[in-house]
Amino acid sequence: MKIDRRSFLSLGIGVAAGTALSPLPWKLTDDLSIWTQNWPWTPVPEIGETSHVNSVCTLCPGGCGISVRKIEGRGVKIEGMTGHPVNQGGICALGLSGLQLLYGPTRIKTPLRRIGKRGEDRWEKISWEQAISEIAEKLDVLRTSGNSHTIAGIAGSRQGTVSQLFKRFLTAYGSPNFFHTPSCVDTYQLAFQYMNGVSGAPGFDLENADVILSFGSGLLDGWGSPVRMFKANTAWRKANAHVIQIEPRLSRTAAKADRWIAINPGTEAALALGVSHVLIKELLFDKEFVDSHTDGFESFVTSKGEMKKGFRQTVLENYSPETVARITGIDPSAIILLAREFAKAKAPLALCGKGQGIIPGSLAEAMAVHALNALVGSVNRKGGVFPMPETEIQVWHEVAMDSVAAVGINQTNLIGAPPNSPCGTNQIPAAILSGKGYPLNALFVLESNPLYTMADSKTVRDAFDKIPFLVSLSSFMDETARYADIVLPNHIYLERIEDAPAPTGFPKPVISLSKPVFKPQFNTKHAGDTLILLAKEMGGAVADAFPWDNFEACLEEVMGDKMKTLQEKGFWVDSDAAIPDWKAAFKTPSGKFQFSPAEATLGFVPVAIEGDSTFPLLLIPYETMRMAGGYIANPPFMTKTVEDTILKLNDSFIEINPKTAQSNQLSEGDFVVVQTSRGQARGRVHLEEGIMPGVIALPRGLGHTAYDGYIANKGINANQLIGPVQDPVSGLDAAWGIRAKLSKA
Amino acid sequence: MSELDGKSQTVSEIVVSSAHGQSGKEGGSGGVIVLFFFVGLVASLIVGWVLFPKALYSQKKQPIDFNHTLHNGLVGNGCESCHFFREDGSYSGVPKLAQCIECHEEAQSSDPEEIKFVEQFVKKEIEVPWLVYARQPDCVFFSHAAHVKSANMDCATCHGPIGESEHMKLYQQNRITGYSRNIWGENIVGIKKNTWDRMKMDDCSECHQKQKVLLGSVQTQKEGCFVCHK
Amino acid sequence: MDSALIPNGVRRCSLGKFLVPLAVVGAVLLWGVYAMLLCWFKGLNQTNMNDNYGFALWIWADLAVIALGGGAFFTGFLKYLIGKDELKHIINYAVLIGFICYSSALLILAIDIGQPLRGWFIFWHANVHSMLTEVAFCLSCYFMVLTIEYIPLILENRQIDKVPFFHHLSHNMHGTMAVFAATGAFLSFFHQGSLGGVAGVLFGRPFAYREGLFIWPWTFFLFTWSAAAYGPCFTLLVTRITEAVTGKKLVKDNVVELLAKISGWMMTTYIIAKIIDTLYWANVTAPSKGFNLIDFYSNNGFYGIWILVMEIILGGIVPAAILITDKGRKSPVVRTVAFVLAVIGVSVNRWVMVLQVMAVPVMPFDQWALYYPSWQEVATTILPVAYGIILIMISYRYLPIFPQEAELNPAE
Amino acid sequence: MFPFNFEWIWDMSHMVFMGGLWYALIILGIGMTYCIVKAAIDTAKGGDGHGHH
Amino acid sequence: MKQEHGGNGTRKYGMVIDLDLCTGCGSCMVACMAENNVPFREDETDKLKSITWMRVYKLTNGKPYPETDICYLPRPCQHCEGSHGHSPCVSVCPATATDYDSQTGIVSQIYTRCFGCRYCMAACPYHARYFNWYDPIWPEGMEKYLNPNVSPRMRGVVEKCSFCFHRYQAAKDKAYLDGQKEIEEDAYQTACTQACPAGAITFGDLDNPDHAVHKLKKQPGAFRLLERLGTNTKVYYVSSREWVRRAGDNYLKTEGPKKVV
Repeated sequence: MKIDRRSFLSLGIGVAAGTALSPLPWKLTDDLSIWTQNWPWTPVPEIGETSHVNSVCTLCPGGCGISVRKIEGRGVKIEGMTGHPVNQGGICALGLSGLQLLYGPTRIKTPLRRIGKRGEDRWEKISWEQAISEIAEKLDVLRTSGNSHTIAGIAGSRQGTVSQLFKRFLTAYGSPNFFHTPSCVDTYQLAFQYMNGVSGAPGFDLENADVILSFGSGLLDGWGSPVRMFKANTAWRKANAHVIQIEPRLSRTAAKADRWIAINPGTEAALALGVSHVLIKELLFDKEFVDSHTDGFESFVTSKGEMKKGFRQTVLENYSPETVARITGIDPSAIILLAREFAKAKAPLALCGKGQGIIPGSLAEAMAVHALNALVGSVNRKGGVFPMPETEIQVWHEVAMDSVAAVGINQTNLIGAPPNSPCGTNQIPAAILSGKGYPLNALFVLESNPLYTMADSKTVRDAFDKIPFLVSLSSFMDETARYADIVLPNHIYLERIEDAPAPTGFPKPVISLSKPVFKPQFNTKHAGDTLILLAKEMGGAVADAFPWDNFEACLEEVMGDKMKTLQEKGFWVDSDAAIPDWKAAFKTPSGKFQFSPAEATLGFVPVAIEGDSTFPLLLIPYETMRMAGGYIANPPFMTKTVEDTILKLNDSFIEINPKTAQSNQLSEGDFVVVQTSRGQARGRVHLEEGIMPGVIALPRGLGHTAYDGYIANKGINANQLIGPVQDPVSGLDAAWGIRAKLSKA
Repeated sequence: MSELDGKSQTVSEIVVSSAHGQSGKEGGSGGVIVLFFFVGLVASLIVGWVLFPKALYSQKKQPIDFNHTLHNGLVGNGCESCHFFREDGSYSGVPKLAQCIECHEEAQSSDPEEIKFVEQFVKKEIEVPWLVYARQPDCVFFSHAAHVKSANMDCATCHGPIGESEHMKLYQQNRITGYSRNIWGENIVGIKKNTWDRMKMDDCSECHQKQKVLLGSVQTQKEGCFVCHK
Repeated sequence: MDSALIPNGVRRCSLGKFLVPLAVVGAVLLWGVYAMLLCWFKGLNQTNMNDNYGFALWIWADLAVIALGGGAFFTGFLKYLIGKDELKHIINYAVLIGFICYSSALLILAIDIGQPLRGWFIFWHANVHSMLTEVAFCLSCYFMVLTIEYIPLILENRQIDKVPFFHHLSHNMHGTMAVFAATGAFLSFFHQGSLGGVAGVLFGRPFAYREGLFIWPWTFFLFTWSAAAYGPCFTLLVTRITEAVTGKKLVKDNVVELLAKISGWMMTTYIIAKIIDTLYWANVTAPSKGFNLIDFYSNNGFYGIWILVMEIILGGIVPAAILITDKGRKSPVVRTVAFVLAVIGVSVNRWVMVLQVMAVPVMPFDQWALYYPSWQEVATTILPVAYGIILIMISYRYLPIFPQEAELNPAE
Repeated sequence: MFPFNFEWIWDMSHMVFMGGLWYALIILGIGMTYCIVKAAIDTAKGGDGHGHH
Repeated sequence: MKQEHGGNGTRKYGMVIDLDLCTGCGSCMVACMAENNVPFREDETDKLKSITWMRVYKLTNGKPYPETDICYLPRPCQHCEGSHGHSPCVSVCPATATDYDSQTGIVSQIYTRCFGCRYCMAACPYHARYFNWYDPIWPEGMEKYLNPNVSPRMRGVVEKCSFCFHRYQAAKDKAYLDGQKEIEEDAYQTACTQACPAGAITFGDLDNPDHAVHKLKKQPGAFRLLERLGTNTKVYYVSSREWVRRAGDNYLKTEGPKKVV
């Protein structure tokens, strides 16, 4: 018997034949393909029972009702809540992305104390007790040394019980420095105060208007309550209403409007007055309304005996279509046609507040637009504008201040304004850096991210460097939280109970209740509870001002009998609210609408824009529905929807008219440095016909340096390029842009 | 090398003769060759048919040895007493602890399995990690409502007489695919005697074609893919 | 060293001289294998393909090598079915080149699919309406044929031939080769065509779409025809290159000229058909979908009319004209130029039918998308070339590929 | 590919397409079987079976 | 086709998207991603590798400032019917991983069957099909929000809009339980339709006169994308603007789209 190579060959053939005749290769082939169908690194979502919980979205001031779909305790999807008065089932991209924030990697998971340099992002985890007592100790030292007024708080929202509780804390502690993130409502409130004699947030009955003249308001770009506006737009289309959008850029709103009129940025007030001129000259205004409900239309003699020009004379003398055309760059005939169309409408309505209305803006502009509404009788009527009736939403018991608080609270605030003037947040950095007034010893930041959202980021950071103690109550590791000394992470909106006040511009008083849809995912605390705990830790009169066990108890008390409705329906609408009668509408000295208020004269008062002639272009930041530009940064889903003409890799695109690009020898996609008197940034140019020559635009919401890899270090933060500009009339921030130049990079 | 090339003519002569020589030896080693062939054949058949199926599946015991017969006798509504439909039409599948607690807050008997269940899961409020024999992969959408409510099928048609079992059988899991063995079936070649012996796609479609249900597919003229896939 | 393996009556270089270039090409091969493994383990994100370019360099390479490998089936068809017996002197090499081309195509397809372990679904769950199914089936079957045709060649190695079983097997296979060749030709007519059908049936892509006969668009027939016309040119070109590298005449001129002549006439008829097809498409098919010819060749940075000129005139009319004239065909230099042009021509055609199809925007608001391959794609495309060179080197050295070699290069 | 596959239908497309395929496969299969079997028989016969080629 | 067991025949689900109402806000895109477990990566700016079943295109009329106009056009899978269900992609898939169901009119895609040849992507003129170039990876913790009704896809396969077919399955389940033969119009709506804050998307059975889409698709200004190719899509668009309707298909200079009366 001889075993040779051939025997082994034969063995091999036998093995091959046997294997082929066995299930092994075939089953293995099948199983391997099944393995690829169930790769262990591809997640398999767990099945289970589905439930829905209604709540409200507070990611923007829109206040939409949401319905959260859950599967066995985990959230699977956020949808719009049908039957909610604000959004009627609709929902925006940000609202839909909420679960990415809940489960996202930027959540702060536990209280943190800084161990590295500021902004270095090195932390140690501390317990809640430790954090609270440490802060209380610091505050106690300041308070006992008579420096209670040298702390400040910035809140993200103007309304809401948590904000009020925050303010209450400062009051009981003895600080006049409560601020909130500014908005166009601040300016509107002033205009109402002067012209209607009533203070209150504006309510726009947009759904019932038939010609809407928007002076740059991003009605479909997130102005007011975005979903409500989309619904309104659909209603306008179906009712054949006309929307006229006036702004230098073909925004989403302009694109969907029936007419887009490009205007030299910052000259909107002049156009409003020009339209008024035509209305008055051609006798197209609502004479009945003007005669019976207004004052100051004709020239008059003031109590001091001076002759003061009335609205009619002012406008007729100074704002002829030709004059206005020179200012605005709009053809005189177009102004006349615009005025006629506006006047012909049954329910014309003009409104302003640029973009999403996050900048208070020019008071002169708000007044000019408001006057235009008055001219056509669209004030205080269906389809018009009116200040929201001042119903008391929260009922608080008085703070019993001790002597320290009583002294502290009566100081002027940081920016030299009377105590608790919440506006003027943008002036804080300059005030700190100027060294005038008193130093700021501690700053508490709640649900806001000033280091990112405030104009002139560098100056803001310099100012923050001077604040020895910075506490953030953010849910996310945003730019400000990263700069803080102690972070007290807040529950996010899906984990907490909270009231969401009426959204900007909504014409009915409405409150929604945000419910804890999920158990807290991490070791976080409701900011309301944190404040109550802090107060209790401080003891004395401060603790006495916070007698509640927790925030929920506080909310139940201040909401009173509304709470029951809120718990049951999820929202509360003041069913008694109606458009105020004429008496209640105008509380001016004359009891009428005031065209020529004593506090501010109507007219075109341009907001001085920064930069000299070495900056030949005008840079305007803009807001878009696909990017969250405020305290909340873009969740990954939203960033995914951003077009590649806005962001490519990590580069922002600067929108520019092809003509302007050509004269600057730039072509599509070129790398450029955009430079302003405040800073510079590298980006690329995108040529777009839909922007006025000489103007360049950047979206808000990019250029984050904190958060996660899905949004950090992508593009340019427009705020680093612009500076705060004070409105010459109101002193509020009115920076709609800045002069800039582009050079090839 | 080149000088070797020169010899090639002569080499070829040798090749032919040696070929003859070798074929002469064939007879002697032929038996060995055949033997080796059969050794290889039989060995690999044993590997393929016996060892491979054993190695392919891991065996796991259920956390609790559940007695279906006992429970079936105690509940009023058959299988649906515990394996019920939710209001939205979805199927609850294996019961959650919350259901079991309705009866088993305390041990009802001295059965060691029940005591183990109460001690280890009910008291500690931990869900029982049941191993589901009929668990289909994630790509499958199976509508119990369609089969039980609309087509009035018996549970046993697909699941077999599991309701009559007193003990839980071993759970076998395919090491490569992670599937329960019940999907492919006990038989390694996939031969089945009963409707419940296998739960592969072909078994679903076999019945669907007999019943002529939802035959909307343009490509296969059978049921559309989305009838059973998600 | 390896003289016992070298065929009788022919001369080969020293083993050392053989191994050095083999090692160089082997290194290139390993580079390709590395890229291939990257694609398999990390996924197709290693490529520069994207959602607009689902088909790209690899599919072009597939189509091109199969067209170029068409020499195998068509030469076989001519020899075994038409009876052009002289072609037996080149058929071995045609089969080898075909074998290389087809195995490469299969390998590239295995890299190109996103789920290689599920690749067999194309057979098991076949959709017979898909041109790709037709391609997969015929391609695999024809690859079997090529293997069957290549085996006897291997068996003719001096040492293997010593084994009586192999000796007989080789003999028997030679005897039945006509049947295999006929089956191969049958399969080839279909899969070459179905490769053309791949683009031609895309009625959502007006650049590719063609009307046709029954289920087959005109491109189906054009592809078969062009593979038959251009494939032999590639065989002849590779033969010429082999001759240049070895410094020996390997195939007699009359054989080359015969194949070149047939190829030339095939090309002539093909290019006429192609021109008619192009004219009909440009004037009837495309306009019916709202496109002018120039829409497909403008508004982008690469594809211009030049590519049409290059394909039809430079790569079609010119080589056809050379090869059908006695003078052109008889001049070794001129006919080699024709072979090169022909290879370029058919490669451009396959490129256009894959990549330009992907590049042309269909929705009016869509944009041209241009693409360049990643190094992984390039490496895996060069991989088969390296593999082919190695197989040719080994086969040439140890197998009697060229029956006329000994006669043309008598031993001293 | 086989009549027991889910995708199989007894229609014209399958007849023509799969018919062609199986036809080719069968020819190749029979052809190769013939060659191998005959080679085995020839080998067993022990002779060269034929002359040189 | 054949009668459904216990039902009364076939349906043809489709959409009518009113481009006059669409504001391009992106809600539909995000709603779709959230509903269908669409993965995302740190960089999604390469739109040729970014999976967005529902993609909103920005169309411009090509005129210079200030005559420029923009229109947003949401593009889900068009669920082409072609002729007799032979949509461009269905007929080319070699492994029968994509299919046309004449019971619902939906083009299905089975990820576990697909082996990633991408022929369907080459066939689709709408770029509605997306390939998983990368393994889908969610940041730690985020996989908690994944929807169990939609199977996440693995690397190497093609995916696309399914008209939220799992919602149809769920609606059928409920109907079976309640003993109903048919499902109501509002019982099955896609995620994008539900989310659209402008109400621009209407979804339903195109063949059912009781469904809103049946009437809407016939309104003046309605058109479909690339109708001339014979794709026979089930997504209708409506626009009052002529240039938008013209952008919906290719026309020679001498031709024009249907005029709106």
